Amino acid sequence: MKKIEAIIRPSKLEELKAVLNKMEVRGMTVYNVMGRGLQQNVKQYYRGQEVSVDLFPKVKVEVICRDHWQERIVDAIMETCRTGAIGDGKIFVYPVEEIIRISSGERGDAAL
Amino acid sequence: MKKIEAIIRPSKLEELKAVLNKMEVRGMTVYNVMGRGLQQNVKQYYRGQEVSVDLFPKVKVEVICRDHWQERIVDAIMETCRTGAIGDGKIFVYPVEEIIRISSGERGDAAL
Amino acid sequence: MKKIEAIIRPSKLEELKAVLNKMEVRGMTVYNVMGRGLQQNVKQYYRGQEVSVDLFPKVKVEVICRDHWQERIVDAIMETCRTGAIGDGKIFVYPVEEIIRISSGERGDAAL
Amino acid sequence: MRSLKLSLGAVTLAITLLASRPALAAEEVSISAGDTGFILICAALVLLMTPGLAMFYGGMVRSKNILSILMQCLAAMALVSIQWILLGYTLSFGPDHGTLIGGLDFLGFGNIGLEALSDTVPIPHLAFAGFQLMFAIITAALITGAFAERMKFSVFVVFILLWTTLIYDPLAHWVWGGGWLGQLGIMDFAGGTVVHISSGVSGLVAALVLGKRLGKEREAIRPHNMPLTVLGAGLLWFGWFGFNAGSALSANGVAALAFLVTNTCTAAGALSWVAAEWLHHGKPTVFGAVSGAVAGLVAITPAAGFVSPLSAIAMGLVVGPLCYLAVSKMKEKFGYDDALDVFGIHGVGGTWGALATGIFASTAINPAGMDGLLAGNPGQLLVQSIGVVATYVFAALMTYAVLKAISLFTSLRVSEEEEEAGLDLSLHGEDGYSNADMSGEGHAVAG
Amino acid sequence: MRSLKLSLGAVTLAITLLASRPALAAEEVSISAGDTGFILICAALVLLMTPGLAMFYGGMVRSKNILSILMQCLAAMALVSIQWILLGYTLSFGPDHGTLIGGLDFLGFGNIGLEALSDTVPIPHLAFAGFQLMFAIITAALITGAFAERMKFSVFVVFILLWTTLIYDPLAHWVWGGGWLGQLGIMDFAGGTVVHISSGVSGLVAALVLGKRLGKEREAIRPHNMPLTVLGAGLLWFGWFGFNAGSALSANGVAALAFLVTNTCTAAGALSWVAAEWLHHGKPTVFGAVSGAVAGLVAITPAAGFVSPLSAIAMGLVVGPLCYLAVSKMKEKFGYDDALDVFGIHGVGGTWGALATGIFASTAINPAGMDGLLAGNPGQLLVQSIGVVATYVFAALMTYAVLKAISLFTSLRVSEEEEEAGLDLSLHGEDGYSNADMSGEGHAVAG
Amino acid sequence: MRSLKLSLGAVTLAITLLASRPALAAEEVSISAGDTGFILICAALVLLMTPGLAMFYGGMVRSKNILSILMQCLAAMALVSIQWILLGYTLSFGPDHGTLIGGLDFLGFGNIGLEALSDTVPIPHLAFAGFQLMFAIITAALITGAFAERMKFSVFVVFILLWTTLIYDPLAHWVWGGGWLGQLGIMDFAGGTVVHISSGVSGLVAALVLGKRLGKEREAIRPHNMPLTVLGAGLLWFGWFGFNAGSALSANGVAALAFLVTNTCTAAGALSWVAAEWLHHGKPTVFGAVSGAVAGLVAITPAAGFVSPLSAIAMGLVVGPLCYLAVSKMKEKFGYDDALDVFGIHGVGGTWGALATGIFASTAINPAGMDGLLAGNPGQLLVQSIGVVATYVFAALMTYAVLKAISLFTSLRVSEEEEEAGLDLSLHGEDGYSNADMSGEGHAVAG
Ligand SMILES: Nc1ncnc2c1ncn2[C@@H]1O[C@H](COP(=O)(O)OP(=O)(O)O)[C@@H](O)[C@H]1O
Ligand SMILES: Nc1ncnc2c1ncn2[C@@H]1O[C@H](COP(=O)(O)OP(=O)(O)O)[C@@H](O)[C@H]1O
Ligand SMILES: Nc1ncnc2c1ncn2[C@@H]1O[C@H](COP(=O)(O)OP(=O)(O)O)[C@@H](O)[C@H]1O
Repeated sequence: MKKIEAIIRPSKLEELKAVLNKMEVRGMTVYNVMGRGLQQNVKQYYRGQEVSVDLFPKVKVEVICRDHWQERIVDAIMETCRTGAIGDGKIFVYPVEEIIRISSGERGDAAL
Repeated sequence: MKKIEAIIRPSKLEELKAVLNKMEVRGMTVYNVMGRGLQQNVKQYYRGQEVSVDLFPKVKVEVICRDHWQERIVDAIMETCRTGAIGDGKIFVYPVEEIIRISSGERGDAAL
Repeated sequence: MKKIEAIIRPSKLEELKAVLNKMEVRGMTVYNVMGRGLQQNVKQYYRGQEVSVDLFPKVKVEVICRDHWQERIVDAIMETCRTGAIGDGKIFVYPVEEIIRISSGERGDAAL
Repeated sequence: MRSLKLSLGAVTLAITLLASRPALAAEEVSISAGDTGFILICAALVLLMTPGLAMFYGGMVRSKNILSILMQCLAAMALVSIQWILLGYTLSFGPDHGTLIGGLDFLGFGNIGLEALSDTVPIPHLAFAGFQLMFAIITAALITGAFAERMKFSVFVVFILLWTTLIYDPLAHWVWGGGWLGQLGIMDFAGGTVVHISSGVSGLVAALVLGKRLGKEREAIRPHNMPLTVLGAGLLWFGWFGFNAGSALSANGVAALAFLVTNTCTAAGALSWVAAEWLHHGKPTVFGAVSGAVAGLVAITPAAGFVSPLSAIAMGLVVGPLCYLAVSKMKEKFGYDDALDVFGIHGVGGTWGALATGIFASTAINPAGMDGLLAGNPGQLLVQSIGVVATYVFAALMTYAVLKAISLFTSLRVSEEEEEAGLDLSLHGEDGYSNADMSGEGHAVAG
Repeated sequence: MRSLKLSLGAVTLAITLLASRPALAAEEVSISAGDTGFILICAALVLLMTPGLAMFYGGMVRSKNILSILMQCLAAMALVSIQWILLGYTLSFGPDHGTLIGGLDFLGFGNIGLEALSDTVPIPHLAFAGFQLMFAIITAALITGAFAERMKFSVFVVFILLWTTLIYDPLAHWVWGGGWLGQLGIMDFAGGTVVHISSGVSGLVAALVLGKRLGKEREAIRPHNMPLTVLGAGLLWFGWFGFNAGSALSANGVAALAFLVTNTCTAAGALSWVAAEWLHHGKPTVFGAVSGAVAGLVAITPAAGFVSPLSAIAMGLVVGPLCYLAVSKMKEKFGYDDALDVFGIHGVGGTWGALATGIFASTAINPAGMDGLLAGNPGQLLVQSIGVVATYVFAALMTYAVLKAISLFTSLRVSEEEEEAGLDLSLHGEDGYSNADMSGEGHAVAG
Repeated sequence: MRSLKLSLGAVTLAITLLASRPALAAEEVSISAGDTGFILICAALVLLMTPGLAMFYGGMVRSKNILSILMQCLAAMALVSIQWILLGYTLSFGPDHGTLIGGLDFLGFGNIGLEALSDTVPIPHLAFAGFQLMFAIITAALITGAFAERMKFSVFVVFILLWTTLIYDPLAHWVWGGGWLGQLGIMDFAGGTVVHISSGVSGLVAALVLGKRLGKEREAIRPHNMPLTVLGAGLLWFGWFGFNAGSALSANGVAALAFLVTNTCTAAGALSWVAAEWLHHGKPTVFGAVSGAVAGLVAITPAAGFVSPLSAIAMGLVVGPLCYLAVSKMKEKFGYDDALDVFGIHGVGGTWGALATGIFASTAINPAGMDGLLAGNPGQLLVQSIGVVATYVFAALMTYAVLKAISLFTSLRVSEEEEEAGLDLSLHGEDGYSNADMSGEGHAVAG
């Protein structure tokens, strides 16, 4: 099993949820995070004092899935969240060793 | 070493902390997240307009532990957080390559 | 590629960002979390009723990097965030299987 | 000339007289400390309504847009305060020209001093002018809810100055300043037409002209901070006592009546809205309670000095379900994006209030007022209807014209990127809430 | 008939007379603009106390229950406002029947008009009735803190209507409306027994009947938003000037005294509470400061028109540690879950205030009042004690009876699942704060 | 003796007389209900300014320090309230001793009762004393912004008591209590020197003595909750009407003038600040709008009863950019850490206001005032300048002395660890906002 972690623009979350829904990928965990990649710093002014902001609000969506679903989900994310501009975000994939559903005790694929 | 990630009902956090405490598992990191699995959408109404909510507030508890503690901790979580109803949550286990305690520079098991 | 996860004192974030900046490590994701390790419980009083607080606000900084950058970044974190007292935090390292930049579709090292 | 019998008719007359004589003539009328203190405090209460509205509205938008709403309310306070002194007051309350607009005798607050307005209204002219200013401010601020989360701030500044000058000031003159609606005998105690219908209708037009918010189709946008909205509603309820009771212009029995029925209709509006939604979708909501309360406040505004407490209950029981239908069904049916329901609550509620005044008014409760339909005077309902229609037509056309005129020079809306990022960041370069740990401490930049 | 010498005795008499003569008889008494304006503004201030209380309480609960608290406060405002007009006022202030309850002469606010209440209280009867209404609202709202986070909303609606009618209205009559406690000579300037003891005791009984919150044993539940609580305390402090000074029913020296001692006792209460906890557990807390301030406000309420500033300091220095002990030690000892300490602060503080009035009252400061113990009149302390005991017994028994009666039809508490999920979601289907990024934008559902 | 011609000169005289005769002498003067009600409500409004300020300031600090700011404001309310009764009022307004300080006739509020202050100010002496108390409170609270986020709370308690006694009380006496500045003829309607310059300068000195916040060099510290700051600004704007209009001590034409120009200058200040920053760095900010509004409120304070609405616009147009420069450029240049810009806004804005009063005052608008420079009386500007300089010198030296004295006993600042962890946790053992899910429910600890 894999964990797919997509760090995206907050405004893309609803669309992504809708797309994953259609693929019958329901399970997901969502985090509010702050991040930066290549995105440029932004200047803010508080009572005239310049503040350079270098962390931007992002949403992280985590989906744990079977290995062979990985590419399908990555593709869906790419299609939905890509505007082509810097700041679109990143996808990271990690190995998962075990999954357990607390309510039933099922493990592995059955728990997904 | 393993990372055990339990996504649970927020109301179970205190109990879980107490149980882990008794097992002398003190180290943990806790996140506020939103998530969904099999849980059904819920309808809300704002000035009469229907909104379908499909992400629910959850708490994620992360415990990094030695390999042989994995099952004990998973069992403790299962016992504490299980009500048997959908929405109880999930446990994921991941491999961890390295651990370092910042204050002392200790690495590996010694850092736990 | 590796994921370096540093759970640090919130007050150290700015310094750490500055140090990583100098190393030209820009990419990072930051989380607000609550955690505990060896840190002692703290007593609070609300209208005279004692409450024992055992989770403390921490900041988690995640940096995904090439394998050979791992030690350099870990060292930078150690140097910046270490005061020598309990509560300085921990660093965890995980394997990463895949990275994709959403805006360009680049994968692997090129996506960093 | 029936309007002269109205509570506010006295004002109309007093000012007209003042303006046609040297201002000093009224000097000998001694100021009533009781009335003056009351009106000044009421004016302060009405001023507080706009920060209250800012909180009420602010809690309803998404957190990325809260500052843009607060900024528009603050701008309304600042801009209209200055406009009123330079031009607004004299257009509204200067000596009448053809029953359409006030003359320029009070330009720059000239000829307005410490002396009494008239012997029937023994408060300083400055107190009256200041009290009326607060109405102009809140009316302008009310509109902002309709086009929330998408208008350029620079456009807003121009819009609100034009709107106040070209729409509010004439309307205030028509009804209260000696204009044709007042002369026709319209009863508008504290601003059902002037304040609520005008802002509601103008908001609707603006919402239509600007179009929907991005993603509105796909997502139902939820309030981000309901306690803030409740706080705002509380401040509105509080300030509205100044609005309505103060409109008696004297600390007398009519003020007490206005005070009491204001509270009553508000309570009934809250109850009836909540009852309606409880029956309809099964849950009583806080958002419904405060929405119904505001609808009740709106409805009673034109009627406050003229109806009995029991009539106020009746008015409130109607306005809750009515506005609930407007915001839940009518809005959906016609598909406009009146973001915070300015039309649904102020337009619809104000219309009901203006008509209901013509239904429930009774000289049995306030002998200085007039009778409505139920007291055997159907003519009054006709007069009220004329007032409503005139306000709809005038506010709609003029707002449309103002926005179209501005759009000749610039687009009214922010860009899609700006809207997506949130107006707080795009327009004002600020965050409403900063996370102290993660983002509260940006880098200082050497000056 | 000693009560007639009291400031509020005049009211008692005035109303009794009014009711027994045709209402028009008082018409010739000319209204005092100064007094009327003052009372109307004071009434507005007292109204604001309930939203203030909503914030004060709201900040103390867990975030999943904040809306349920706000909703109960809003419901108290709406329900009691209507109940008062239909029935409450006449039960409280209608012509006395057997010193126990008011007659029905003012049913539906009939016979209440713009004319003066009496020649000693030259404000419109409507102003007096509206002012008193605000007291009924805040008293009902105060109770909600005791059973916070667990009562069904539908039960609350029924409870609060019954409570107001069966407990508040008679009590108000007993003390202020010509009833037996007033006739006995009890001094209760602005509601120590009627408002604070009654709500505190009723809250305690309700907390006992409903039982503890889930998990209360295991977890100490902490306030989720202290700034909101401080804001609420600020609004309460502000509004309380209307409550206490307004109770003079005239803008006179007694009002000024009430104003000043209110502020003084509040300050002393805040200081003494903070001092007590600082000594006790080592840290001065914000929660302590606002709690002590409210305790001070409660304590001075019955005494406001009768004691000197120095006595107010003494009263405040006692009430802080007293209430601190009540909420930290007594509550723990007896193990009841008075969630937001309604009994600990309003019950205990109100009891101290009622007794202290009998200790510190002095005709040297207010010649229209009476002397207390320290001025050589121990009898007054006895009268005050009778009032306290009567209020405890009546409020406790009646509240118990009301809740038991309701529980014949339905359970009073929400289910465990609902409580765990939070009342906001379970009862009202809303979230207090929505996270704009993650959950602020749910799916729109096609209508 | 020119000060006797001033509006507040009457007060000076009245009190002086009262104190030298038996207090009962004034008893026969009948109280004006209109004026008394007005002043009491104004006093309540001024009281509300301090919670308003707490919100205004609280939103600006980092979330880990919000409670420390709220606590200092609450402490100012509580401590000064008691100090005023025991000692402060008599030092300020007791019979003059050598034009420097008031005598002790009113110690413990002795000889202050329900009777009228004088026949020219027919309000209860208690009402006047209570009204003035609110000024002492807010002034003390204002200073806290300068040393926010780093002072020990125990030090603050001692500091604020000494500051009020040794700095505020004498200054109030000099200007309003019959002291030398009043006798010199300084015009300070509501506290430009006494309140704003004194707090601004004292804040600056305290900020310098305490040193910068940790990390200030590296990080630009951002406000954590802008809506809270806007709410606070709204409450300040509202309360300031009581501050300025109430300073007429009567509900008359001067009060109306003060009311109107207060609103006007505030609006102009908001607009001009926003315009300045919009031109300077390209974005109009909410933080700028509220900062400019407060700067406008500060500037008009000394002038409120003396200048025309158009002059108020001029004053506001200057104060916005002026204060903007002070907080953005001057502060950076000199490198002090006046955390929330007490000097930049109250010091600089108050200085401008005091001087501008000497420029714009006109007997054409208020015949009871005096003329300023533009009306041909340059002498007044000189008098104003003397007042400004005297206040700067006195406040700076005394504040420095007080802090140095305290630092003989203990360090003024918290430790580095405490500062890093946040003052809320370190000093008060509380969290401003608790996360209900993660940390809102700590373990209960068996008692
Ligand atoms: N090396 C990295 N390590 C951790 N998180 C990263 C890294 N690079 C990017 N991110 C996360 O992904 C988010 C999106 O980055 P973005 O700036 O859009 O990427 P890019 O610059 O590659 O287009 C960032 O805000 C950050 O949260
Ligand atoms: N496939 C998944 N990927 C990521 N997170 C998941 C996944 N499935 C479940 N979760 C997380 O676990 C939480 C609990 O899921 P829940 O609905 O209780 O699981 P189940 O439906 O299996 O009982 C979800 O809210 C979500 O945060
Ligand atoms: N075993 C663990 N599992 C998960 N998170 C941990 C663990 N140990 C520590 N942490 C995280 O690291 C943070 C820092 O821990 P800290 O108390 O400073 O560590 P130490 O006690 O080793 O000095 C904790 O607050 C927690 O968030």
